Amino acid sequence: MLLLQSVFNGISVSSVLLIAALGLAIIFGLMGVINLAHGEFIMLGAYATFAVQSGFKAVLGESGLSLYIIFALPVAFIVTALVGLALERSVIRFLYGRPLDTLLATWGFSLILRQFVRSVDWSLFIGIAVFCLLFFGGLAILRRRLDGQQTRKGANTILLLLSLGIAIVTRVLLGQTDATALTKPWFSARNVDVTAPNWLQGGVPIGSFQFPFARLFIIALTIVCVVATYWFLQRSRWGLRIRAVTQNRSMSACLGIPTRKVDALTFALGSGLAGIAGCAITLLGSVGPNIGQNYIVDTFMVVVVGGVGNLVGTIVAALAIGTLTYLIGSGMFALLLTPVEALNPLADFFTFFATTSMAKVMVFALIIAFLQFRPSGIFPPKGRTAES
Amino acid sequence: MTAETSIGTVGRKRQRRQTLLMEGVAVVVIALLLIFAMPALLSGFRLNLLGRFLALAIVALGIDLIWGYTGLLSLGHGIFFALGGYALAMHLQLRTAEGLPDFFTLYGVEELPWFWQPFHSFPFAVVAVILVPSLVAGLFGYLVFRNRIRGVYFSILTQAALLVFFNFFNGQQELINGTNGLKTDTTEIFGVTVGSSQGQLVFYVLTVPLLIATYALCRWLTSGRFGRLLIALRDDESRVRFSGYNPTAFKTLVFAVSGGIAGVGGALYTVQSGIISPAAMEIAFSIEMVIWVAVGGRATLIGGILGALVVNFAKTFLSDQYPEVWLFFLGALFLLVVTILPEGVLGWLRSQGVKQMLGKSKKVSTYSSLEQNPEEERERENTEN
Amino acid sequence: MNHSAVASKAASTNSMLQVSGLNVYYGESHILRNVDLSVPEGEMVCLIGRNGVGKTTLLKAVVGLLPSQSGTIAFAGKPVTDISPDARARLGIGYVPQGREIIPRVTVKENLLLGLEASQGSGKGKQSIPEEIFTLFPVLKSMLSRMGGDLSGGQQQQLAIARALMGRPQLLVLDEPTEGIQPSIVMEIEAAIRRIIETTGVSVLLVEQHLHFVRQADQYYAMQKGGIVASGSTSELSQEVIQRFLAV
Amino acid sequence: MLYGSAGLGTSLLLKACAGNESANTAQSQGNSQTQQAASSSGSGDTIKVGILHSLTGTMAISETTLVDAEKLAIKQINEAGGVLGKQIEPIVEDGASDWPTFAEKASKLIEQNNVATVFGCWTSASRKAVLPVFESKNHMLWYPVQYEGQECSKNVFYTGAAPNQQIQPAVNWMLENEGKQFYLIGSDYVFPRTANTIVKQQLQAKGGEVVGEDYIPLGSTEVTPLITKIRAALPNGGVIFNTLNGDSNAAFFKQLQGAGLGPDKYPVMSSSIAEVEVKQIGAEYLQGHYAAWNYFMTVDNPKNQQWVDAFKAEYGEDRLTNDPMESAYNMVYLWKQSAEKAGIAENLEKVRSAAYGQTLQKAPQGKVTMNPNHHASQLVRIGRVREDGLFEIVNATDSTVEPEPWNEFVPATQGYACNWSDSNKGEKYKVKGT
Amino acid sequence: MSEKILETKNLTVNFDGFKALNQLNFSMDVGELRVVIGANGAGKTTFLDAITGKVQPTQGKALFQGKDLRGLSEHGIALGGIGRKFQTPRVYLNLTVRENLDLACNRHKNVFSTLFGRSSSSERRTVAGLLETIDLVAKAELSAELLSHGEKQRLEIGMLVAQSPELLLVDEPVAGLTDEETASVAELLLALAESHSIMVIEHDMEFVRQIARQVTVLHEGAVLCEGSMEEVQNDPRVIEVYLGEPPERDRELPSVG
Repeated sequence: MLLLQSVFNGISVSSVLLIAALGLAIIFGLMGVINLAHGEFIMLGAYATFAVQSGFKAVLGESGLSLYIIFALPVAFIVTALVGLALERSVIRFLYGRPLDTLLATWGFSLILRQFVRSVDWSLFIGIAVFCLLFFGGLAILRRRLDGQQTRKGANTILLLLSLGIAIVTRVLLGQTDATALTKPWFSARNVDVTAPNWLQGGVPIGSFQFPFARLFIIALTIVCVVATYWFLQRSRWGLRIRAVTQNRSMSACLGIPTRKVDALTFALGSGLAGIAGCAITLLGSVGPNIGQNYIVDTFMVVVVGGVGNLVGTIVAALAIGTLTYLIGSGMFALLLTPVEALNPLADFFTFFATTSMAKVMVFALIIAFLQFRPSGIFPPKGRTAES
Repeated sequence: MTAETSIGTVGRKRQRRQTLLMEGVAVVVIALLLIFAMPALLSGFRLNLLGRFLALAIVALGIDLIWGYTGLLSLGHGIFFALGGYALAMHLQLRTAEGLPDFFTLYGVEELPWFWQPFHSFPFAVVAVILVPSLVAGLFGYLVFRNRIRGVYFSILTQAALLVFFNFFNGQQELINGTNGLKTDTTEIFGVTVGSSQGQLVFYVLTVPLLIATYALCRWLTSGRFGRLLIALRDDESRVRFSGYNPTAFKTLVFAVSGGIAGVGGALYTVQSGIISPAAMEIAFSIEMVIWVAVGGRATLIGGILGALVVNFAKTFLSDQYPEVWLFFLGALFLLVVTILPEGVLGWLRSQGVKQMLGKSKKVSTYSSLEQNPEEERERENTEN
Repeated sequence: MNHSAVASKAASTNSMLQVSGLNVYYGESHILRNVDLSVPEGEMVCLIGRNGVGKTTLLKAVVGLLPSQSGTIAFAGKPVTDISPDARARLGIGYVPQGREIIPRVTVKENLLLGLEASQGSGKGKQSIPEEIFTLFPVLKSMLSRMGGDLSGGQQQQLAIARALMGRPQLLVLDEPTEGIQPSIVMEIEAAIRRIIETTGVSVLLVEQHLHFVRQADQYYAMQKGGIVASGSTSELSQEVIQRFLAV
Repeated sequence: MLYGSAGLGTSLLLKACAGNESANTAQSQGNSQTQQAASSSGSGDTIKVGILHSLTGTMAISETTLVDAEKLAIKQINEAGGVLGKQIEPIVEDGASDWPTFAEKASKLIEQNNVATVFGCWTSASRKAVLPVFESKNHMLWYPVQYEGQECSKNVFYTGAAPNQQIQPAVNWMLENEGKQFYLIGSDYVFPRTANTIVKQQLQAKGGEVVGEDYIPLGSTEVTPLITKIRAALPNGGVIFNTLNGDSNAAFFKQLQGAGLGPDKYPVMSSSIAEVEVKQIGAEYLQGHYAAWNYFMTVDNPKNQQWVDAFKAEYGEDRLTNDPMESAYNMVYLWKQSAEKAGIAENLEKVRSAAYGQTLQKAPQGKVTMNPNHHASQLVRIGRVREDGLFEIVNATDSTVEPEPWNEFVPATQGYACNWSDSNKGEKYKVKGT
Repeated sequence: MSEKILETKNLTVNFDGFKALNQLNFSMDVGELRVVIGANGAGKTTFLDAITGKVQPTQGKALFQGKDLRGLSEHGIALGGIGRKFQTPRVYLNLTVRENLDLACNRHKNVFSTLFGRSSSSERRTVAGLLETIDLVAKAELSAELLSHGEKQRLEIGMLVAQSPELLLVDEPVAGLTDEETASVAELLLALAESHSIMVIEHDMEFVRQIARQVTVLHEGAVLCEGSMEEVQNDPRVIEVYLGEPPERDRELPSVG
């Protein structure tokens, strides 16, 4: 019983880790981009879930709540995928091959996202819309009208400043009106409440133990996501393009594959998966502007340990790290060792680490130790590509 | 030919000595200004701010040393910063309390933990401020560099290490007072209360020469053969290896030095802000350190100092006036520096200068070229056009 | 033998590919120097020269993998100098690179399907591999589910050519298709290429060192030190030229 | 002054002038402390006060509600004529959930803005960080949140509950009504640790039993190991005593319910969950669990109704009030009364002395009195979460409970007390006869 | 029989099933200038990688002055006396020419002597002499990124020599160089050959002819043939590899050359 419970809990902890790391593994593994905003994409997914839930509440009343999560999943996916797409198009695409720069840029973006959900209201939204309209519209016009690199660059800068200025003025003017509808924050800095649908509350009792539905749902969702991702990458046409581009970018271009579109799509896919993860974690905890930060380091560890660009490695690493953290943190190791007299000192040792904080310390030490003999992760990329 | 070169060498030496002299004079003048003019001009509060930002500038120098010169982006310097701060704060704690520092009694700890014992000694604490972070950095660096983990993997691991230290310090209430951290303000040291305006002035004045000493150390490290080797490591580690140098040793050393510098900055910051807590090991703070250097300009040293001062004053100003805007601003700063101003303000000024002189821009690449696949790069450039 | 004369003559006829005044740098090294070259419609043009004289660079510039500092490349009368490789591929340039560049962890079938990317418009609908491909390269049929990277060199070469054909190109750019391949398969590949030209009327730009394959071409260009140093009809290809530009 | 408040009645004007005059005299006679403070704000027609909370970062979630409450109180006071006839001018600073920033902003408020007092902080860590600043500058902080006690600074007024006004009654009530076995969980920082130290001693003294104690990192949402441990150690009918803070609570309650452990099995008594948190987590997860506070939104008295209405009118119909907000609201009024009694807001010594014994007869929770030990006497209530997310008050003390900053259950502080009105006693003195 | 400076026995390197080197047996005498040629993909660069420790051989071993190189790190091998020049010039772009040479010249390559030691006068002389040899005296204080491609190639060769290795491995030193630059590199290598053992990998035949004494032809990861330029040129197997024709059909070829 204890064993079953441990296995289940280990897997459920791992599944959260895996679903959160999946998108990251794709973006990092296939594109070499360090996306520190991944946590914030998770957060966006959670907020999208909240928005969907609120919408259901408003339209259907409490009775509509039981189904919202089904709709929230695709919405969360699409919203975060779109934001990811915007990030890729506007910033990341200039930074390919400069992983450390992507790291800083995405961190900057994550700060903006965090503050965005705190202070977004209609006036800010309109301001941003005005900016996008002016800047990208202007860009499109300029592209048609102007030739020559030099003039275009200058015009772009002016356009950027101009549209930024107009947008800020718009926002400030709107912000000063008394219309609370415009200035009332959508989410505010407070945590928002996402309540799991009734059918996900409670669980399956087995013996004295109960398998929570929410956990089962997340495990199932993780499996679905992994399978779907696998299917998409292995079976679909775009998946084939993505694989081709990551394995041999220049040859893929020569075959007529639009590599830029593939980049954008890959990034959007990875971001979208983060959105789904965000939707999933609303079942476990609260939703606030900072929730993304809880996942970022752990998920990166999963990717590093798993080996870059390897789905199987990511799965194994998530299972290993999640289960270990759980076993150490819950004191299971210590519990298992105590009956054996000879191992008592070892049991004491594990008891010291049997809190969540200390389990993290221990797992990190293990990861460093692991990297001593497998520097490229469990499944290192093969062949010449592994060298520099 | 020998005659010619020897003349060349002598001329070069003289020139070098001259620039060095000029630099020295400039530094002394600035130092005197900081020490004597600023306390007269600024209110105690502003002076304290300046003092703390100068302490942060010390940290920025350390970051510049490893990032700007050696190409290692550490996202975990908060560890070393905090270790330095804790080392000094532990000593100050022991100075106040007759027996145990207050918080111990709160958690029912009756005996001073062993690792606190040596901190009774002031010289030990001062040495520990530098040495403890250095040793931690050195050990971590050795384990990582030995396996040729570099680039983003290194950054990610430093960040993970940061999180672990944060958890550890946060979790060990009985040992170091957990989240609350250690206070320093009310302690008396050599007859002066740390938190008093007199005490703060002393620490301010102390910060200036230490900043200069750190600057001198970094200048020394980065100017000679050693410094050139760091640049070589950054630009092409594999070439260095084939030239017969062992990169692990050099990187470990420079990481340890950088850690020690962060420790000094942390200690000075701690006494001037009155508290050190695990908050100094939050992820965001360590990444902010990086942005100071990026804003000022990598591999310039002065850029790091300026960046730390400018960004922090901007932070104080903006978060005063428009607290909501600060994160937007900081986020935009990251994006801006990476996309438009990758060489930082100083680097930009310099490259503009060079452009005027030579008619073409000088591209300073501060990343190891090996991280990029040249062919891919070219194809990208091509497709973007 | 005057190569500029030949070039101007070629320009006047209907040329599928027209390269003029092309300069390409690799970093700071000047790889191609003022290259002029033309591939007339329906003809096979062979580029000869020793290793490292810039043949591959020229082909890469033609397919768009390398940017040119100056000069123009026109494909079917349309300037393509500034467009990306994938757009050039969709215009109808099929490329069989040196070393085959088979996508290694993708099956043979998928590698072939990737070839379809270049033929625009055929996006929807079930993708299938035309039977001609298997008539040309029967060996591929039994290998469809193998990983591209697991094939032998000769099989990979056949796959690479088949993949390029999938996109129904108007110009086939072949970089040393017989390099490092067993003689028996070299024959097969040569025969296949000949048949492709006969049946599809595609223009071919070929880099080759095997002499008797070179002789199958209509025209040759000889390169040395990044420039075209001789050109003409292959029927006039003399021993002297061969000795000077090809032999060890 | 005269020009500034033209809209006010003559009587008010006169009174205001008188106040101003007295301030001036006080200034001329005052000690150095007074001069320092008065030279700043004495000249204007307003009194500056600092509000120091996290507007950004993790703690912004909670602390911004306090800013709302404090601003509402200031607005009401200003509308009623201000303090000593002067309008209160709040200066809001952002502590950014970062302890050194709190210290920095505290110095700024005191030195740059020359405020008359500061209202602020939420976490103990932030309070500990600013404490040295207030002590070294001999200034005044009003702190509105329940905390772990074991502190009694001359420069801080604590209007939240001391442990004996929240934790101890909560434990007593659970012991009497729910079960004898306790499992203690908390976020890993000073308040839960200290609180649990007290709870353990208390249970030992009263025949309860602690079967387990566990902490998770502040903000952590991975609580599965915790729930596993609780299930393993705590028999049916046992009680979970919860001092988790922030995001962890949502995770904990959601997953507790998912694991099939409802209030019928393990009732949870929480010390950091009030109306706002219930709403954020979702009432369905918390229904039937307990919390102990001095104030609940459901407190039934006209003053509370008035306050809640005023708050909703100001900030929106959907807004909730809770205990820390109520304390924050109260402390502004307590300061106002003290300043008025002292006759001068800028003389901190006088305001401090005047504060002792100040009573709000009609605070939303009932009667609140500031004691010489700088803590407030308050009522204690136990609430159970209802379906609508508000609390059903299941128990309330008849009269106010006197605060004990030095806890009687902690051996090191047993028998000590604090009294700042008596210069011989001060921060910590041994109570005779114990 | 003179002493062998480099010898490989059955050296095999396996990448993912692909044998980049296949039972390669090779040996080279002290003081020799050897040119290795071979078609693309013949394993030339992998050969250098295996000698310098960048890849570990799957089978077989490489002996340098009779010592097995297996298991040694790259910097260990470099310190042991093997210097390597890469295909594309790899110099430190942000350092001046002199600094580039000085770094390579440093005799004590551990951390502390690098930190505290100053360049000795003999080292300074070596650098000055090398600047002369590679003809970059005038540009000694320029940052290396301002050099032309050919100058960078020369600088890298100079850095190699500064290490004072026993054996120089030079990979395609004249790729992308003009005729004059090629000639100057050829001169440089010939001058260096006076005092060093050098292995050059190249496929510019003009250049090879200029410098070659002994030529090794690699083919599919193994040695195809070895001999003087003359012998190699006439070897039917080489002709086949290079021209793709059975030699009997081009019998007249040698007579023309």
